[in-house]
Amino acid sequence: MEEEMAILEVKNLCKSFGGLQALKNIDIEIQKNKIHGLIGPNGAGKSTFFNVVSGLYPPTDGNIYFKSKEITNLPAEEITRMGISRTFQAGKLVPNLTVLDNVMSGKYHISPNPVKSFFFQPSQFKNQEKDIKTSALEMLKFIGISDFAERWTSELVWVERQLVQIARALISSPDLLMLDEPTSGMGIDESKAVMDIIRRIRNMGITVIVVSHDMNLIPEISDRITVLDFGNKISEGSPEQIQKDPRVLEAYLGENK
Amino acid sequence: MSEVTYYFLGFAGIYVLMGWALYLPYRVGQLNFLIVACMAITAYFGGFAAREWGWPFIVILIIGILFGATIAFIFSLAIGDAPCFTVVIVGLTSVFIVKTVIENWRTLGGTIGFFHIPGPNNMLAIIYSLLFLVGLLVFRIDHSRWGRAASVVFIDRDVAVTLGVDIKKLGMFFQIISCSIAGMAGILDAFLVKSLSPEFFTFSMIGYLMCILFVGGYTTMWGVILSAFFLQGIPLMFPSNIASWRLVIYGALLVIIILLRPEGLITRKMLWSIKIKSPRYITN
Amino acid sequence: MEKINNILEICNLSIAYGPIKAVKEVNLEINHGEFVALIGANGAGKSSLLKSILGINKAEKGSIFFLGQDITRKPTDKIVSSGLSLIPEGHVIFSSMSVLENLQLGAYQNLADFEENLKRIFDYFPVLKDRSSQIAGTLSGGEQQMLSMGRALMSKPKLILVDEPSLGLAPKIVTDIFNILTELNKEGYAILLAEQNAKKALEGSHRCYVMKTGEIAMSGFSTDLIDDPKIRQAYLGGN
Amino acid sequence: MEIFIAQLISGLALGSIYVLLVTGFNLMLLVAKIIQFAYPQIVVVSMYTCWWVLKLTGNKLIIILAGVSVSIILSLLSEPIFRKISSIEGVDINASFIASMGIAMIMMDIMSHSINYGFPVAFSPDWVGGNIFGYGLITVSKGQLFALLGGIIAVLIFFFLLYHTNQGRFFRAIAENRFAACLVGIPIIKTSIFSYLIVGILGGFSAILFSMLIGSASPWLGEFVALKMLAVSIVAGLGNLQGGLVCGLLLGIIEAMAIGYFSGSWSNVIAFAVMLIVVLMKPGGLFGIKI
Amino acid sequence: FGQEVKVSEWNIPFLNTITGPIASIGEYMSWSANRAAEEINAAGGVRGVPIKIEIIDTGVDKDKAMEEMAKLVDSALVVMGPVPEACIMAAVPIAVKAGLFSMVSSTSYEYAVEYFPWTLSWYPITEEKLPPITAAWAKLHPDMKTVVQFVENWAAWPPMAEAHAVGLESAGVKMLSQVDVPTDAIMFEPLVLKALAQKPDGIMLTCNSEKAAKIIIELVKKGWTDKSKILVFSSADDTALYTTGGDSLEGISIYNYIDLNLDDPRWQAFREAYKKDHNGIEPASLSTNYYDSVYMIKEAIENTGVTGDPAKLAEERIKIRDYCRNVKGFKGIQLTWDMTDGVPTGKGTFLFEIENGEKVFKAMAK
Ligand SMILES: Nc1ncnc2c1ncn2[C@@H]1O[C@H](COP(=O)(O)OP(=O)(O)OP(=O)(O)O)[C@@H](O)[C@H]1O
Ligand SMILES: Nc1ncnc2c1ncn2[C@@H]1O[C@H](COP(=O)(O)OP(=O)(O)OP(=O)(O)O)[C@@H](O)[C@H]1O
Ligand SMILES: [Mg+2]
Ligand SMILES: [Mg+2]
Repeated sequence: MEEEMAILEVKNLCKSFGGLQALKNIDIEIQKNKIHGLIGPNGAGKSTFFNVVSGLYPPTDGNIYFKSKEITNLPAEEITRMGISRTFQAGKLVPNLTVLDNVMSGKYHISPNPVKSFFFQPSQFKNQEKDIKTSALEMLKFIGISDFAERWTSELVWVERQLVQIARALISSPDLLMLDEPTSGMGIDESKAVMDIIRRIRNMGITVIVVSHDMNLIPEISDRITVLDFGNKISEGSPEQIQKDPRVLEAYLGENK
Repeated sequence: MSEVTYYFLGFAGIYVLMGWALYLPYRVGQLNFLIVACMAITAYFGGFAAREWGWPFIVILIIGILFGATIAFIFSLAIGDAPCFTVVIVGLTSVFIVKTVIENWRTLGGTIGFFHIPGPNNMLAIIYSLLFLVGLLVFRIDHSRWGRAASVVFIDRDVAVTLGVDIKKLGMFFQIISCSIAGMAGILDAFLVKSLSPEFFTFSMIGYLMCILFVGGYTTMWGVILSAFFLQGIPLMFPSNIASWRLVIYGALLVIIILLRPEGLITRKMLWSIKIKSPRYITN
Repeated sequence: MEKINNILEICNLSIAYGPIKAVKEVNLEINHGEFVALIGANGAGKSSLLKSILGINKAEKGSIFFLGQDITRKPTDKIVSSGLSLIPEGHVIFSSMSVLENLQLGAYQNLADFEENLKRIFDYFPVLKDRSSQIAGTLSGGEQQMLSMGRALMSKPKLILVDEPSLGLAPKIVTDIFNILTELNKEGYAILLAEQNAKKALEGSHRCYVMKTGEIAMSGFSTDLIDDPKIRQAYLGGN
Repeated sequence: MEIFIAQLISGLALGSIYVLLVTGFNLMLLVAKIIQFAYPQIVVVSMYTCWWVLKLTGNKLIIILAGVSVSIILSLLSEPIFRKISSIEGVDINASFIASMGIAMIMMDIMSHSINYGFPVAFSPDWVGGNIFGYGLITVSKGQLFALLGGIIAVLIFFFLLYHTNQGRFFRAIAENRFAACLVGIPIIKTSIFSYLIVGILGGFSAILFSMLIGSASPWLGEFVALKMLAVSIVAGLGNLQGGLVCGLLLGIIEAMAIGYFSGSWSNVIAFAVMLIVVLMKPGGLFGIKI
Repeated sequence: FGQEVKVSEWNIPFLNTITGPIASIGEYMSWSANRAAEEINAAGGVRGVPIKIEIIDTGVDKDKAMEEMAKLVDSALVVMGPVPEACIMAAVPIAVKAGLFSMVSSTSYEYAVEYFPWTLSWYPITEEKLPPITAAWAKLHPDMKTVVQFVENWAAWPPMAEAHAVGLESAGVKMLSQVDVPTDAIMFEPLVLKALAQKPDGIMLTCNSEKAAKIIIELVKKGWTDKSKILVFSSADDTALYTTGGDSLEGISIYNYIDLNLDDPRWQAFREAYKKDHNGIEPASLSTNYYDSVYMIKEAIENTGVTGDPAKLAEERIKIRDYCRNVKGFKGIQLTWDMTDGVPTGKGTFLFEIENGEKVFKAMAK
């Protein structure tokens, strides 16, 4: 039964902006060590779902449990510390830092406090920094962009930025990784590479939730898919089930019967 | 060493400290002018404690630093994560309030000022050893998780939060460290000058500190050093009829730098290109 | 007499960002009423090319003619008012203004039949009508993309440059967007579409240019290219 | 009661100075996303111009024209500097603060160096004008009335211009997103020069109203009011025109009352302390940021 | 004094403020120091060698003043200035440490006394100097029973205000509650209202010149008619008072240390030259101080046999110091006075009323 354990449980989640209900009574269970696809038309509430789970927006109603602990209304940094990492749809990197430093910045909560270490453990500090650097380099290698390490992020193109974002989210060794459209703007080859990366992340024991509009990607890598439409969960199941679901076909793929 | 060099180095050192005090919170995008208020408060405290109570320098110095930290802590509870211009106005108004309080406080000399502060005779050694220590600390902060997190906060707060950065706490840390440095600088200033007047801590000092930070470059800690010495030296380098236009020169420098090198004279990319000689453009 | 057919002609255009040569000696032409696609991998230089047509990036070398006039060095507003419009990649919108205000601004060069245009846009993108008083920055990614398109269409351009409209859109909407583009083309607008989604682009367009590291690697009728094995291999994911 | 009413009137007059300045300052934020810290200095320089032209000729029309045109020229001169700061990606608002601080330093130092030996300049009494209403200590002068009306009218006009006309929408569009503004075909440079021109006109008229209200100008007048202008704008909410009107007048009244019923040397502290508390409790300003 | 002069020129550094907010004051101080030097040189110099005033700008910037003073400690025989109070506080200790005498002859007693004997006060002790003159004013107006004083909180003005009050009270005038003038005030109506609410018979103005003028204008607007019952204190008797106040000043009382109409050719020549170089503006109250300073230094050099020999620098600095601190019968451009341990005695204060734009002498206090 180990397999079936849910790492993230969302119960009756609601989020409204003024009069607009972006999420309506959503229940989702994310199984541990699986890749969970999240799809839906534009404005369905996928990014909002991420924002609420990661603590950027407080939910209007409902509860969120992560590793059986309630995280509803916790501050975002606290949630991150508990092991949820995410990327952004149009995530910003720091332009005047190198790629390496950008990735290193993802390892915030497990690095030493510089002032404390300055006064009390001056000798250790250098080593700790070195460790962070090593793991950042490993992460870049894992993603397959290790030769970017010393480039300035302002020089990167869109696709490369997406990859750096993933590396930055991954370096804090999260238990749950939420990717918001990781392959948007990518060509076929790049998408395939990202697909491969996501699989390898899963194999490391990290649960992944992916939002994407790329219908080549989602069904192929997801173990399970949830479909949102106008803030409602309209379908959930294995990729095969989803691809046959008429509601999904109509609302999302635009194929009429 | 001649007297001129002594004072030049002394002031430049104090301004480097103050420049760093301004630099640190600007890492998270806050222009913290509270440092000038802290400097004024601790300078007066230091002067008074030395002359009236005869406290030893080292005790005064430590209390001064703690003083700065305490003031910053109280304020940062409210403005730890405030936007830039809120912090600006909090700083400006505090400078003004502190100045007025001193002006009306007869025990501190009021508007006349405070004279004859006793203290160590060679301040230079003290200033520069503290400068070295603070420099190390700032360097370490820069090259730590805080420095990197600050860069992220500067660009996008939402991203920073999801990296696990507690923005308010980070801002508070920076403000506290910055005001502690300013508190230290205030004490050093009082003992270097040996008298105090409310006129010493004014709006023009803020302008000067801005000049130091932005002409030197706000993305690294080194720019402050360069420009503190350079700007402090301008009036000494030029003949007096040119030097008398120094406010115009400072203003023009600010404008020119913002136009031509928005990140200041010393930028991260520049440091990097010194550090790594080999070509870094990796073409695929 | 050839020239008369051209709505846009690009001769030997080069663009550089400092040391990086983004576009090298590109030649390209679009005829009246034509739907031309520009495909190519990431960083091939498609966006740079489109931006320089509008005069946002200054061309290093070469020249651009629109309706027979040299527009290479003209300011962007003149170019837009002469009937060119760019729908840029990403979400370039006025994010603190309302949706309606965004659309009103789109009509800067063409205030004449505003109401009618607006109705047409709302027909294409019904979501925008529902959201017309929402602040644009709070729209979802896809909605912003639609707003950006709608805004560009408000100026009733003669030639529409579209940069990766499918970015971040649901498959259904992507289909819709391509339908809209085809429809616009049928109404007589010429279209230049830069797209990664080579399949869709080739299906919709008449002619196609393939860009590779800043150069035009191949060009021809879309129906021909779609069967080209090299293209299939590189851009359509094998078979 | 008489004193109270008289203080209230003088507070409103003082407040109208802040209102006029804050409106110009907010306008720069709204049309260009620029913190124009040197704006008060521009106003003071055009006050100097009015004074100089007043000495040369007594013609009111010429004086007004001269004052307004110098303010326009200065405003336009600063445009290329700020244009350089704003790239297609957007404006670096902090950079604009720093650059304008530099400009303010330059203008102030030149005034104290070179103009009239650095002495304050005073306007002749017939320019300043006398009281138009008087009952005991309650008096209203021409300058007071005009300045207050000027401030309110300026806020109304610019609010209407920015939020209810196409032109205003174009201004805001440029401030908001230059790239998008470019794409929809707004002539960026022309429009933004036009917006600086409008700010210049307001600056010029403010200068004339101040010359009637204050009756003199000094090199450091700009610095005295710059801080309060910034504070009012932040307390009200950056870019909030109506908020600026309310807070500007309130600040004037608080100051006058603090002087009248407490102490002049503490009046600034009281005014600043009130603002400090407001800012600490509501960092976004009382009426909300509008940029 | 058989020893010969060892320099080809007496170089007297003058730390002055010719930039920044009080640059206008610095300008005329430089002017009068230079005028004195020109006169002396035209008459053959000091001990046969010309004197040169080296103007050094400090602004109101303490760092600058300290650095400039530090530059002088090795070479200067005597230094004039610094001028702004903040610069005096910062820079004079350096001179004191080096044993260099500094003539801070523009500021009040409060600053000079802190550095005795290394400087001297140009004015008698505030508490002794000021009460007689305000009392004299009160005596001219026996019907004046109550006075409100406007006080700007700046440098040594608060103690001066206290001294004013002492004099007035000694003449039987009741001081109503004082009105504080903010340093950055731009509108004066609230202040004036506060004063008038107390219904005073007279007004005493202890604030800077521009502000004094604006307050007077505002008083007139509020219906004040008896102008001679407005007394402006000496530091406000500066050009800005007249440029700002204009016709509204007609009839007011003013006290200061120079008598414009003094019947003395040397003074009248000074006055004419000053007006010529300053668009017809009359010499300000402080304008004569550095003129006198230069002459006092000249006398000191001549009467103590200073040679300017660098080897004897320390010794000669002390000679100058001791001479100036106790000079007797010094002929200032306005009056002749003595110094006793750095404090002048026999220096008078004059009370005027402005009639038809001219200052008319009313009373004097010694
Ligand atoms: N801060 C906000 N204020 C108001 N409305 C919002 C806000 N954020 C999102 N919305 C609205 O909520 C709805 C859901 O948005 P969301 O960004 O979650 O969509 P999405 O599923 O991620 O779409 P896409 O695939 O296009 O990115 C949209 O209609 C959007 O306009
Ligand atoms: N502002 C810039 N500064 C420096 N280099 C740039 C800039 N913009 C683009 N480049 C470079 O120019 C090249 C072409 O970029 P461009 O954006 O035109 O490609 P693209 O084909 O549109 O790619 P994508 O599919 O990612 O949008 C890239 O190598 C990119 O790194
Ligand atoms: Mg989304
Ligand atoms: Mg592109």
